[in-house]
Amino acid sequence: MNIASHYSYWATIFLTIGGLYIVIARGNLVKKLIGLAIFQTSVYLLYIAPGKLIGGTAPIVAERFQVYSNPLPHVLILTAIVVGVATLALGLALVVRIREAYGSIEEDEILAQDRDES
Amino acid sequence: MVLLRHGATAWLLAVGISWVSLGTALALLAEVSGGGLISYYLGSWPAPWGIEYRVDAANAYLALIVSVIAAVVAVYMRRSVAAEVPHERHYLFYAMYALCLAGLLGITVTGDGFNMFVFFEISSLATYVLVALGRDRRALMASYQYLVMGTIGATFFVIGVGLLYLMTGTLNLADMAARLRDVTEPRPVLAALAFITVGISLKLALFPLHLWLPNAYAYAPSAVTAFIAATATKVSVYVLLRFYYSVFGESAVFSALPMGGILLALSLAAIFIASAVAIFQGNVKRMFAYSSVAQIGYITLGVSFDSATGLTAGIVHLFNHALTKGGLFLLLGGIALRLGAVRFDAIGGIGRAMPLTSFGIVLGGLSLIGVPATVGFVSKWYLVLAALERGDWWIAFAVVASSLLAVVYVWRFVEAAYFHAPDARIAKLREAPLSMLVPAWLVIAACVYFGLDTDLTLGGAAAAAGELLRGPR
Amino acid sequence: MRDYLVLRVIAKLMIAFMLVFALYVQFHGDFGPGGGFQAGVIAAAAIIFYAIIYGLPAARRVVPDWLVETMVAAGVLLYASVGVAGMLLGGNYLDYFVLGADPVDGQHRGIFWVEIGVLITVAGVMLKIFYMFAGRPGEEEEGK
Amino acid sequence: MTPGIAILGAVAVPLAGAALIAAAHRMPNLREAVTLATSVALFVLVVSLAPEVLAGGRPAARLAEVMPGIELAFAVEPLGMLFALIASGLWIVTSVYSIGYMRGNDEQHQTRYYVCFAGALAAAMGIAFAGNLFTLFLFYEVLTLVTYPLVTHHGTDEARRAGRLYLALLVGSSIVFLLIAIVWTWQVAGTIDFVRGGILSGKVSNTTMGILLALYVFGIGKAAVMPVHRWLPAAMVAPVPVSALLHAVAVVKAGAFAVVKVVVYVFGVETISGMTSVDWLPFVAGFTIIAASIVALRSDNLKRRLAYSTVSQLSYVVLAAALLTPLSIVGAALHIATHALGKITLFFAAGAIYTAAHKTEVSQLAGIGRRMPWTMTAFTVGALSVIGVPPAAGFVSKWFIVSGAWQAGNHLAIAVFIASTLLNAAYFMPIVYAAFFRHGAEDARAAHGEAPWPMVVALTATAGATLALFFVADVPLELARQLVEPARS
Amino acid sequence: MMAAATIAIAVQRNLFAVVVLFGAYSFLMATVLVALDAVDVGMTEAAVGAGISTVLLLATLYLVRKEEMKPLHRPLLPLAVAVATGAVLAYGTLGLPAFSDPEAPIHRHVAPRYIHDALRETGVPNVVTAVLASYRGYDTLGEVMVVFTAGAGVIALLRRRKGGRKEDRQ
Repeated sequence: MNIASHYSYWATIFLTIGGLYIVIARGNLVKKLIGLAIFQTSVYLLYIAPGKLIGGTAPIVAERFQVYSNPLPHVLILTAIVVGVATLALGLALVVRIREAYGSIEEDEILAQDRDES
Repeated sequence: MVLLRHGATAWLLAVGISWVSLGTALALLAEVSGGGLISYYLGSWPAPWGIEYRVDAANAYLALIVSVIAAVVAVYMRRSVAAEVPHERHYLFYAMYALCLAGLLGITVTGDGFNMFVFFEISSLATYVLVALGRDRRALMASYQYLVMGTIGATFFVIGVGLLYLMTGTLNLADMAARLRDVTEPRPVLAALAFITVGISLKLALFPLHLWLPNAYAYAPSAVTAFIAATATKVSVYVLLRFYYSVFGESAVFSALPMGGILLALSLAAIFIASAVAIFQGNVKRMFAYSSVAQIGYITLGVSFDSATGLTAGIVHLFNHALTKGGLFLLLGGIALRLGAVRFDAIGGIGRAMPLTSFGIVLGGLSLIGVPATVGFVSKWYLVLAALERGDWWIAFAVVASSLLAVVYVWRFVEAAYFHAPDARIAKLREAPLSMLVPAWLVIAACVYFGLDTDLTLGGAAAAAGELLRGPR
Repeated sequence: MRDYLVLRVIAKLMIAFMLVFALYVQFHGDFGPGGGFQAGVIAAAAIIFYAIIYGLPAARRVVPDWLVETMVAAGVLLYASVGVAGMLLGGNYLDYFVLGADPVDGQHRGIFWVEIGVLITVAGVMLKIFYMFAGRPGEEEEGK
Repeated sequence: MTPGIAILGAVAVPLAGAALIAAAHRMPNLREAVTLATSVALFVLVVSLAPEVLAGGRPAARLAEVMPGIELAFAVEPLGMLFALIASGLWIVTSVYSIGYMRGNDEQHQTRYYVCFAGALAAAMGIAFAGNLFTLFLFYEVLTLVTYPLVTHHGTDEARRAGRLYLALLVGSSIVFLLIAIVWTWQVAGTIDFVRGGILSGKVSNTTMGILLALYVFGIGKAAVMPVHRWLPAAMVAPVPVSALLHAVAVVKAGAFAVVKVVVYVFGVETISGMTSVDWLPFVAGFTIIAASIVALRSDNLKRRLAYSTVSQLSYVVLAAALLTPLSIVGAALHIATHALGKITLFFAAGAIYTAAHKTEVSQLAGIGRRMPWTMTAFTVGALSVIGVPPAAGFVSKWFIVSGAWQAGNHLAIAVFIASTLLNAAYFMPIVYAAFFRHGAEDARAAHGEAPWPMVVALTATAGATLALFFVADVPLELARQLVEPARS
Repeated sequence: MMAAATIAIAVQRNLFAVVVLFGAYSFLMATVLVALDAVDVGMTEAAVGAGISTVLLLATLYLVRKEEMKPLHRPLLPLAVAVATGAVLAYGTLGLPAFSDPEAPIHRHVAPRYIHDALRETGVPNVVTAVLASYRGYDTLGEVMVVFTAGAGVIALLRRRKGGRKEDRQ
């Protein structure tokens, strides 16, 4: 359980922090979405990295190889990526509509406008 | 459904789908009510290699709740959608509705961790769109916030599942539970527990992670509000229960960790703060949205007791609150259709103009308060009983005292509806159309009926609780 | 960008190549990396590229909206119907074994059709989304 | 007709009546005819039950099992029989009276009024025949909610404020204290049925018993034991017949009834007579009696004075029940009846005065006896009854209560009774005196006669009943006796 | 490098630059994935992250303002939240099996069957495809439904109504 053997996770952790930070801290709606995307990609690493076997190869069966990396995470992450891009697209669509309705994509401004209304 | 661009046909299709699913859910419940277990291997790949449907008393009960509400709302939504959603988007609206329903049902029946996440996303994405289709431009912002929050929650959930997967090498929940027992290294499991809890809490709007909910409910189209208020959060609760009891195991969650205490504190906070906030809302829909946060507090409170009675109380409140809030929002939809707004200052004297609607809302409100002969009372009774069983006087008192807050905000509506002279606009209002009134009143009537005959609700809840408490199998 | 001859010519080649590559990825997915999803994205990318170079109207002429929307739904339906077919043939949902004479063959067939479904839907959706965004009047137009 | 049907009918008839009344809202005459018919039918039903109960029978009926072990069930026992008789009987008179009153003062929303009134009666029947705590609680809440529109009848701001107070106190106390008490009882005793001799005997400790009793007594806010009595004076904004309903027919009686019932059938007289932890109750009740009487003495508004007199009279019942001697419990049961008759007479009179002369203050009543002889005579009878002077019925119940106090050897209680009797005299006699023997300021406007005849008929009837009950008290007495028989044996 | 990209994205206020950075970031991610033998995933990430997402983001930027304005409040709380999350994650990951440890449960339990039997059972040498489309075909169906939902959702949100633009404004 030494730290060195976990270096792949540290990248994950860092990306998680960074992505989450952008999401929460940034007022710009597009920026938030990008942060969200990064946050999700961090998960990809979390799944994929442990699947790797040093000396292994991509899980495409052929006579030459015996050791393969674990295919299951790959499948999951394929799905995850798709879900990610779907969310992104939907979010962007929302942003466009918001932009048209409010004339701004800054959270603070928009919330201010709402406060003025109600 | 997108293929046929025609709104009405799409609607018929949606109605058909929801009723079929209702029938299926009933059949399932009948099948497993005896504590049975249905397992269905998709693609006939045996679990854990393939994906498995796994239906027991607990999720059959949930599936029933979801499909009942879905069926009613499906009938109801025709008119209100026609009024609130631009015409050329109707077919998309119904498509989204069907997808959302599919996602929710999928969550309840699947027995595979990652599959659960996929369905989560289906239902969530559909919900975002549905919310964003609201008339008010604030609906867009609400939907966006919901999207961000929901996605974070989902991602947390995936991280949690991922950690579990890394520790057990499987995604099938039952298999996972079996293999978790001989996992020696506790830390990843704990972290997974934390991530899953937070992630789901975001989705079920457990205080203080409820920030997205009031706006989303307030500005979504009425039918949508009724639907998600009655189903979405409930399903999330189910997922939480499923993981707590069937995967981690009850002892690991409640005995080893102070989970019960945390949930308890949060629930009480939710009940009191949210109810208090609800009292000061100017918009009736928003008010009931906040009251939803409080009611979710009751549910989690029951869970936090970690006793058979408590769990039963929580689960039965799932059903009861689904009925009550569903009915309330449906009726409010009627007012919104006729009046356009449901602000307190706008509905003065509505009781004369729309007697049936208003009276129905009063009945629903009574159920929120927990007056006997309504479903609300049953839940309260069991909550208090569970609290007394643990010998926690102050909790029992807190539960009943909190219902006084409900009295206050419900009575705000009563006085507005009955003790204000209707102005010209109100006076010439007509009662809501039958196609909306009848379904809504069905739900409200159910509130009263299941308050007097609780065989189905309590029986199902007790069975579900037993199933969960039996732990992994 | 309509006037850059070089760009247009190269684009033509590029697009043709991309489409072919998409097909390759699609059908070689069983043996090499790739599959319906990647193929769909690449195909969509090709059209998008075309739209960028030749302008949206041109693209809409080549791949009209109704076609796209039909693709969106058709893919899902195809996928689902494969599952139903499995059921009709006496298996579970999404059961491929029963699709063919011998299980392996059936599996093969099932996977093949499923991948096609994925391809259609993904390509359709990606394209549709792009149309939607690009079809929207932006800042500049709004100004006037 | 089997008793079971009769019991369910007793609840169902008023409901059906309410529906019919609502249906007939276009034709006032038909509407009021329906009201009368319903009340008579109900009375007949209830009376039809009486013989069996007097013969010692205990008819019962089950409706549904709401939760495992908790069912919606009815069981008639003497006390409930008594309460039902009073309520249904007085309803007839009250409806006659209210027809006169509502028309005399052409009030608004008369249909809503009659509907809610019928509903209230249905709830009262439910309470009277309740077979277990759950059923009692259910109808108790229903009664509160159904009377709320009556209290806020006028819809003015004042009425709405009164309504808020009414709800807050009644619903609040019942949900917070009563519900907890019931669940607690259910948890320790495993049942919430009303059983002779109580269900808690030997199940709970001394202190628990005390706490539970407190939860019940203050949870049943309708009994108006201080400090949960405020709703009663506040509710005075309602029309007079409503006050009659609140004070005599249903509401407060339901409270007092519930307290006695809980003491007898949940705690069991023997069970708590030994307990030291319940001794606080007589003091609270006694204090309420005295304090309320003093407030009544100091208030000039006639209805307000009557209201506080009710508060104190209710605590007679509570105190009597708390004395835990057979005689005093008989007295308690009787007092529910006698006070009902006396107080309804007084309210009818007050209403008649208001309708005919538009006078609300005590100080305005000088000489009114000459103009409204019938009314004021009835008023006098009612006053005598409340004070407890023969030949009015009030004497009977007080007699039993006091002798019960002797049995218990509780001198404090006796002192309280004497003092309060003096106070009662002090705040009623001046009115009577002024009405008959003082000359009011004579002016042209004051020229008025009796109230509309239905009202006069009604109040004369109740006054007559008050006197009659003094001479022929055997039916209520018998019922009350049966109530304590298990306590004796 | 990805770290650098992330930080840059966080600080950079010109959205255009941000988008470009994001594209680069995705591409890096793709290469990393490939390096981890996840060729399919890498391919997808490249196509989606670097390709489609970027295009969409650019399309959006074309519609909205390019500059992000300065956040009004000091983002200390968000930082705390994010770091806390990371801490929990770190805590959890510390207990995970070491990198590429063949004894790790994920390599022991379910995966082997895929690797050994996939070819025989499905006749598809690319195990990923096999699992994707067959073993966990249902997931993929769900995934396609997600895409479908997103597509329909975008249509629902952005479909132009005849002269209906004013409605958005009210």
